[in-house]
Amino acid sequence: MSLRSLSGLLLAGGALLAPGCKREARPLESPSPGAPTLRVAEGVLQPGPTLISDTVEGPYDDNAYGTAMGQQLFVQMNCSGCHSNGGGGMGPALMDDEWIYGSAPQQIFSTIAEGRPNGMPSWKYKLNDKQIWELVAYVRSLSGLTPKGSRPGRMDHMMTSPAPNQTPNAKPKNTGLPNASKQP
Amino acid sequence: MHSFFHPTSPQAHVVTTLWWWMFGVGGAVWLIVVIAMLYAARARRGERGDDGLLHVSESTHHAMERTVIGAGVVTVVILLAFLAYDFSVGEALAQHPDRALTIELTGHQWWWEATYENPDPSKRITTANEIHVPVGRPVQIKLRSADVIHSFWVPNLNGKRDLIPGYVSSQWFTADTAGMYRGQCAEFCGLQHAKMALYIIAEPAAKFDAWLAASATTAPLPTDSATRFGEQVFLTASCAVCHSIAGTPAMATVGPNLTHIASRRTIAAGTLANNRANLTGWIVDPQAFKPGTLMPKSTLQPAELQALIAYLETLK
Amino acid sequence: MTAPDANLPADVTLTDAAIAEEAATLDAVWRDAPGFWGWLTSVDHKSIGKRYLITAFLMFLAGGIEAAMMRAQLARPENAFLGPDRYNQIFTTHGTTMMFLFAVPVMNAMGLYFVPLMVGARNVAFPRLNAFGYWCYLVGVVFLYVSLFVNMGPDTGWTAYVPLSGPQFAPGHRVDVWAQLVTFTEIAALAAAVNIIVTTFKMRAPGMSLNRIPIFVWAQLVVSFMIVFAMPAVATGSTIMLAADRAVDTQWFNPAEGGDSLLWQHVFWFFGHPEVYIIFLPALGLITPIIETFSRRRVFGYSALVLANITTAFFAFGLWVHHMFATPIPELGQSLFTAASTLIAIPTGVQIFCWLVTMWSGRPRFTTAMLFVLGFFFTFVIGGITGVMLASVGFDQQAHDTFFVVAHFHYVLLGGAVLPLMAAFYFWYPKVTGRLLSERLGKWHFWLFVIGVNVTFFPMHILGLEGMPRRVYTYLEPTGWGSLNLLASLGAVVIAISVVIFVVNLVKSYWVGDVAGPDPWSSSGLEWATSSPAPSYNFLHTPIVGSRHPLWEPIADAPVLVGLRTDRREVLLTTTFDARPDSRNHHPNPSIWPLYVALCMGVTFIGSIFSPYFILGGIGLAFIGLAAWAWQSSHPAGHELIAAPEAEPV
Amino acid sequence: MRRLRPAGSVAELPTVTFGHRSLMWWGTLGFMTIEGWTTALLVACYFYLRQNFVSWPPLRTPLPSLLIPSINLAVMLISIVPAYLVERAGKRLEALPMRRWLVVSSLFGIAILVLRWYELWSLNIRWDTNAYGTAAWTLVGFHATLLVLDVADTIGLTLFLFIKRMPPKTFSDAADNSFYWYFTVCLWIPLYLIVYVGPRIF
Repeated sequence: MSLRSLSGLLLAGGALLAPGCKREARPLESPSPGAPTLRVAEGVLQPGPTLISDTVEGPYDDNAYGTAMGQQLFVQMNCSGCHSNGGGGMGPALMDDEWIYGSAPQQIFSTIAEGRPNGMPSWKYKLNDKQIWELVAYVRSLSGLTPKGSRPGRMDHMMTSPAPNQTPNAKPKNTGLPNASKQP
Repeated sequence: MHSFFHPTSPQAHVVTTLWWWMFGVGGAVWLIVVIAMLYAARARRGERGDDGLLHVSESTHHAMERTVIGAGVVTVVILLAFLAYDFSVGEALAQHPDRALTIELTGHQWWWEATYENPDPSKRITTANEIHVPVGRPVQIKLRSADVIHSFWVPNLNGKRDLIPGYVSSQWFTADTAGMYRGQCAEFCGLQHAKMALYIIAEPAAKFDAWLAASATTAPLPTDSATRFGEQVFLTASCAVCHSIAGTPAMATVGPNLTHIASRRTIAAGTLANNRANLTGWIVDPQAFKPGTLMPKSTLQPAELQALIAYLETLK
Repeated sequence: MTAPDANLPADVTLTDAAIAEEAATLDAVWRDAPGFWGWLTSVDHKSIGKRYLITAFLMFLAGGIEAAMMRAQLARPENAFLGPDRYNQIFTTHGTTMMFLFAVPVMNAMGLYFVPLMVGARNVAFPRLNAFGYWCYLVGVVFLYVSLFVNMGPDTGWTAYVPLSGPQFAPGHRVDVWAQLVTFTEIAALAAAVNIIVTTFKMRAPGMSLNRIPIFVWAQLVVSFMIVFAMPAVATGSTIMLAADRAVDTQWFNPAEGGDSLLWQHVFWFFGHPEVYIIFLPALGLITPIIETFSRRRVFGYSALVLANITTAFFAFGLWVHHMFATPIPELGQSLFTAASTLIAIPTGVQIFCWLVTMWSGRPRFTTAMLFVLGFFFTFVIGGITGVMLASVGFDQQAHDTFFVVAHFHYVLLGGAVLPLMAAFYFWYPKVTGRLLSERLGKWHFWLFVIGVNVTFFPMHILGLEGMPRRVYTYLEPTGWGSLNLLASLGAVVIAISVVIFVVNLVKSYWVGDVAGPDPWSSSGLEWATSSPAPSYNFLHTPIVGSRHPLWEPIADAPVLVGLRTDRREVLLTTTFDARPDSRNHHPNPSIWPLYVALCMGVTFIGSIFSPYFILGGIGLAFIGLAAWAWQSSHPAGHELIAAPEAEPV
Repeated sequence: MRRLRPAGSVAELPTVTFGHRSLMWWGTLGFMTIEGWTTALLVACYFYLRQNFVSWPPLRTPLPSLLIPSINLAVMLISIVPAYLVERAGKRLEALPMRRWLVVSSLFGIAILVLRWYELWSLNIRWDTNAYGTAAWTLVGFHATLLVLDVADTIGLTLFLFIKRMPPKTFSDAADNSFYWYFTVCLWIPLYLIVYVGPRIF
C-alpha cells in the first residue's frame, strides 16, 4: 500500500463524503439567502420574445436541517389547512408531479411569496426569505424532487401519508419553464 | 438565590435536609475509608515467610475476618438506614392535596407556555416563561410537551419532572416565601437547551390575585399615533403570523403570547432582561442571542421597528 | 497435586538444547505471517490485543481532546469558542467515544490479551472471531471520526433520547451514524465476550479448577456474561428500533401511533447501567493482582471477592430505572429501584474492605501502580457515595441531569476504571513490551492526574446543586456559575498535562525503558511464567497449576504436560469444572477473511444509512467471505469424503 | 523462570469431540444466547407497546391470517427430523448418510424461507402503519434473519461436502449446526403464538 495510493484513496473518500457536509450543515450563522433576483417565468405561454428564466438552486434543497425547518413551518403556518399534508384538498396536491405554476425552486418561491389566484395567500411580508426557501425545500421534498438523503422522515403525528424519505424520486411534468431556456 | 441550598418550599426542605444528612454521613464514611487506607498502607503487619511471602498468625487472620465482616455489617446498616430515610422522603413528596391551583405548562423547543386553568373561558390566561404563584397555597403544574422531552426544574421549589410527549405528568409544590425563583430545562432538548429558563414568581395571595385579574384583561387600545402605527406593523408584518395579543386579531399560537409582554421581567425564555435595548436587539436578530431559535430575523424598516417597540411597551 | 493419568513417554528430556529447538519449531508454526499482510491476517491474541489497547488508548486521547474543548467553551459564561451545533456534536462524540470506543473495548482488550496467558492457553478459543471483533471495532472508530469531520457527528447526547433523536427532530444522518456505530461496537464487544467465556471454560491449564481461577480472569468472565446479556439491548434499541424508525418509518417511538418515548429509555438504560458495571468490574480484576504483588501476600477473601463480583453483576441488571426517576413512572416502581441502587454498594464495599485488610497485613511497596490503586480508593469511594445518594428518588429528582450527576459518573468512571487501568498499564506494560515504564514520570503522572480529576470534577457537585443542567453549550452570567466552571476548566488543563506525561512515558519507555525480565515484580500469575513479551505460542508446554498463585507455589521446578503437536497449531481443551485434559483442538491459521467480513459488515451497516440496497450487497459479500472463512479451516490431502480421524473418538 | 519438568503427555487425547466437549458447540451456544436474549427483549417491547392500545390489534386493523404461518410452523417442526438424522449420522462418523440428510435439511430450509416471505405479508399490515404493525413485523423479521443465517450455514456445509474433502471435525460441526437448528425452530413456536394467535384470543 504505497503512500501515493493511500493518499489517492483518502482523496476519493473525501470527495465521496463532501456532499455529506452540505446535507448535514446547520446554517445558523451563515447569512440567510435572498429572494431570486432574476425574473421568474411561471408558465410556458409567453408574449413577445422568449424570456430566459434559469433554474436557481434552492439553497436548502440538499440541506436536511433547512428541509426539516420547512416541514415545521408547513405545520405551523397551517399549509395543511388547504394542502392537507401534501395530499391536496382546497389547495392543489403537492406530492404528485402536477405543477400548475412550475416546480423549479424559484417558481415555488415566487408562488409562496406572491401567492396565486384561487386562494394561495402571499407570504412575502409574513415570512422572511430564509423561511420561504425552507418551505420551498420541504414542498419539493414532498414529491421527491430533492436528494433522498436530505428529505425528512416521518413526523411524530398520525401517519397520514408515506414520509418524504419514503417517496420515490420523481420527474415533474409540465414544469412551466419555457423550452428556450432548458439548461443542460 | 437560585439553588438547591436555599429551599423555599416544604418539598425542597425535605430533600435538602436529606442531602445534608447524606453529605455528613457520606463524608464521614469517605474520611474513614481514606484514613483506613493510609493506616493499612503503613501498617506492615505481616511476617516474611520462607517463601518470601508475608503471613499472619491464625488469630490475626480471624481478626481480619471480623474486621471485614464488621465493616460490611456497618455498611449494610448505614445503607438500610438511608433506604428507610429515602422512602420517608419519597412518601413526603408523594403527598398531593386534591385541591390546588392548576397551571398547565407546555414545553416547546426552547420556551415555556403556561396556561392558568379557569372554568370561565374569558378568565383563562396564557403567558410564557414567567409563572406567578401565590405564597402558601399548593400549586399543581401539569406538564405536557409539544415536541421533544424537556424537564421542568426549579431547584428552590421541588425536584425536576420530565415533560414527555404522549404523557401528562404533574409536579406539586407550595412556595412558603415570596421571591423570584429561576428554573431551567434539565433534559437535553436541542440547539438552545442551554437558554430555556423560566421564572416562578411567588407573591402574597393579594398581590397574586391582582396579577391574575390584570392578566385576564385584553391589551389596551393604542392611544397616540406612534403606538397605533406600531400595532399596525405588528398585525401586518410577520409578528402576527406566530404571536398572539388578546384583544387584537393576532391569535397565532406558534410563538409565546405577548398580551402582557411589558409586565414580564425577561424575554426569550429568561435569556435577556426586558428593556428597550434588548427588545430591539432581539427583534432585529434573534439568532445572534439564541442561534437556532425558531424566531426569524425581522425585515422591518427602522421607523416601523421603533413604532413596534413603542407599541409593545404599552402591553403592561 | 495428582499428575494426570496420561502415560509419560520415556524419551522426553527437557535439556536446554531440546527446549530451544522445540521453541523454534513452535514459533515457526504459531507466529504471524511477515510484513503488513501478516499484520492484517494475524489471529494471535497478543497482536490483536495490543492493537485493541493502542486503538482504545487513542480513543481515550480523542475523548480527552473533546473534553478539553468542552471545558474551554464552558470556562466563561456566554463563551463563543464553540457554537451550539458544534458543541452538541463534541459532547455527544465525547460521551460516545469514551463509553463505546474507549472504556468497554479497553477492558475487553485487557481480557483478550491476558486471559489466555493467565489460564495457561496458547490462544483464545476463537482466534479469527477475535480478529473479526477488532476489525469491526476499528471500522466503527473510523466511521465515527470521519463522520465527525464531515460535520455529520451525532449531536443528541450519548443516550440519544427519542423524540429528539427521532426522525422529526434530528434531520440528516447524524443520529443514524450514532445508531449504526453503537451496533458495530456491540458486535466487537460480543465477539470478545464469547471468546473470553469459552477460553475460560474450555482452555484452562490442567489443575486450574474453578476455585483456582485468578481474580482477573473471574472479573473478565463475569463481565463477559454481562456483555452477552446487556449489549443486545442497545443493539436492538439502536438498529432494530431507532434506525428503523428513522429510515423506514416504523412507529416504535411515535406516541401518536401507539409508540412510546419511554420505551427507548427503558431499552437503552437496561443496557446503560450494566454497561457502566461492565466498565467497572474488570477494574476490580486489575486491582487485586497489583495489591497482592506489592503487598507480597495472597489476597484476603478470594471467594468473598468472586461472590461480590457475581452479586454486583446480577444487581446491575436490576436498577436501570434510577436513570428515569424524573419520568412519570409510578412511585412504587421507583422505590423498588431505589432499594436495588442502594444495596448494590454492599458487594463493592466488601471488596474494598478485603483489599484494605490485604494491604494492612502485607508490606506494601509503593510503585506507581500501587499509587494508582491508592488513587482508586481515594477517588472511587467519593463516586460510590454520591451514587448511593442518587439512589434516593427525592434527591435524584433534584440532581438528575445536572452537573452533580456529571461529577458522580466522572468520579466513578475516572476513579473506578481509568485509575485502575493506568495502574494496570504500569504493572503489565513490561509483560507486553519487555520494558519497564519510568517510575519518575509515573509519579508525576499520578499526582497530576489525581489532583486534576479532583480539581475538575469536585466543583461540579456544587454547580449541579446550584441548578446547572447537563449538556449546556453555555450559561448566562447572572447565574453565578462562572467561577466554579473556570476552576473546573483549570483542573482539566492539569489532567491534560498528566496525560501528556503518561503518553511520553509510554512512548519513551518502549525504547529506553530498562529491560524487564519475565517477572519484574515477582508476581504470582501464569502470565509471568513466560518471557516478556510472551512468544507467539505463549507456553512451550502446557503448565500444570497447583494453586491460585502458580508462581508462588513452594516447588523447585514447574510441572508441564508435553505432547501437543509441533507441526501444526494445536491447543489443549480441558473440562470446565476441574480442568482435566480432555481433547486436543486444531486451531486456525492466520486468515484475511475476518477483515473481509468485517468490511462487508461495515458496508452493510454504514451503507444502510444511505440506501437499503447496501444491506443486500453487504450481506451477499459477507456470505462469500464466511464461506471462504469456513473453507480455509479444511485442508487435508487424499480422496474420500472425510479424512480419517487420527485417533478413535471417545 | 523455573526449569520445566514433564509430568505427562497429552498426545493420545482425541481431536474430534462432540457436544460440550468441543469449542464450536460453545460458540454456537454463545450465538444462540445472544439471539434468544434479543428476541426476548423484542417480545418485552411488543407487550410494552400493547399497553398503549385499547384493542390489540388496533381498531379497523385486520387480524393476521393463520394459513401460511401454520403451514410454515408445521414444515419447521418436520424439518427437525432431517436435522436430527444429520446429527446422528455425524456422531456415528458416517459421512454419506450425513451428507444425504444435509441435502434434505437444506431443501427444508429453502422451503421455510420462501414460506416466511409470504408469512410476513400474511400479517395483513404494513410495518409503518402503527406500533402494532411495527412490533409484529420486527418479531417475524428478526426471526427471519436467524433463519437466513442458519439455512445459509446448512447449505454451505452441504456444498462443502460435495466439493472437497473435509477435516474429521466436520462431523462435530454438522452436529452443532443441527443443535443450532433445533434452537431456531423452538424459538419460533412462542413467536408464532404471540404474533399470530395472540391477537385472536386476548
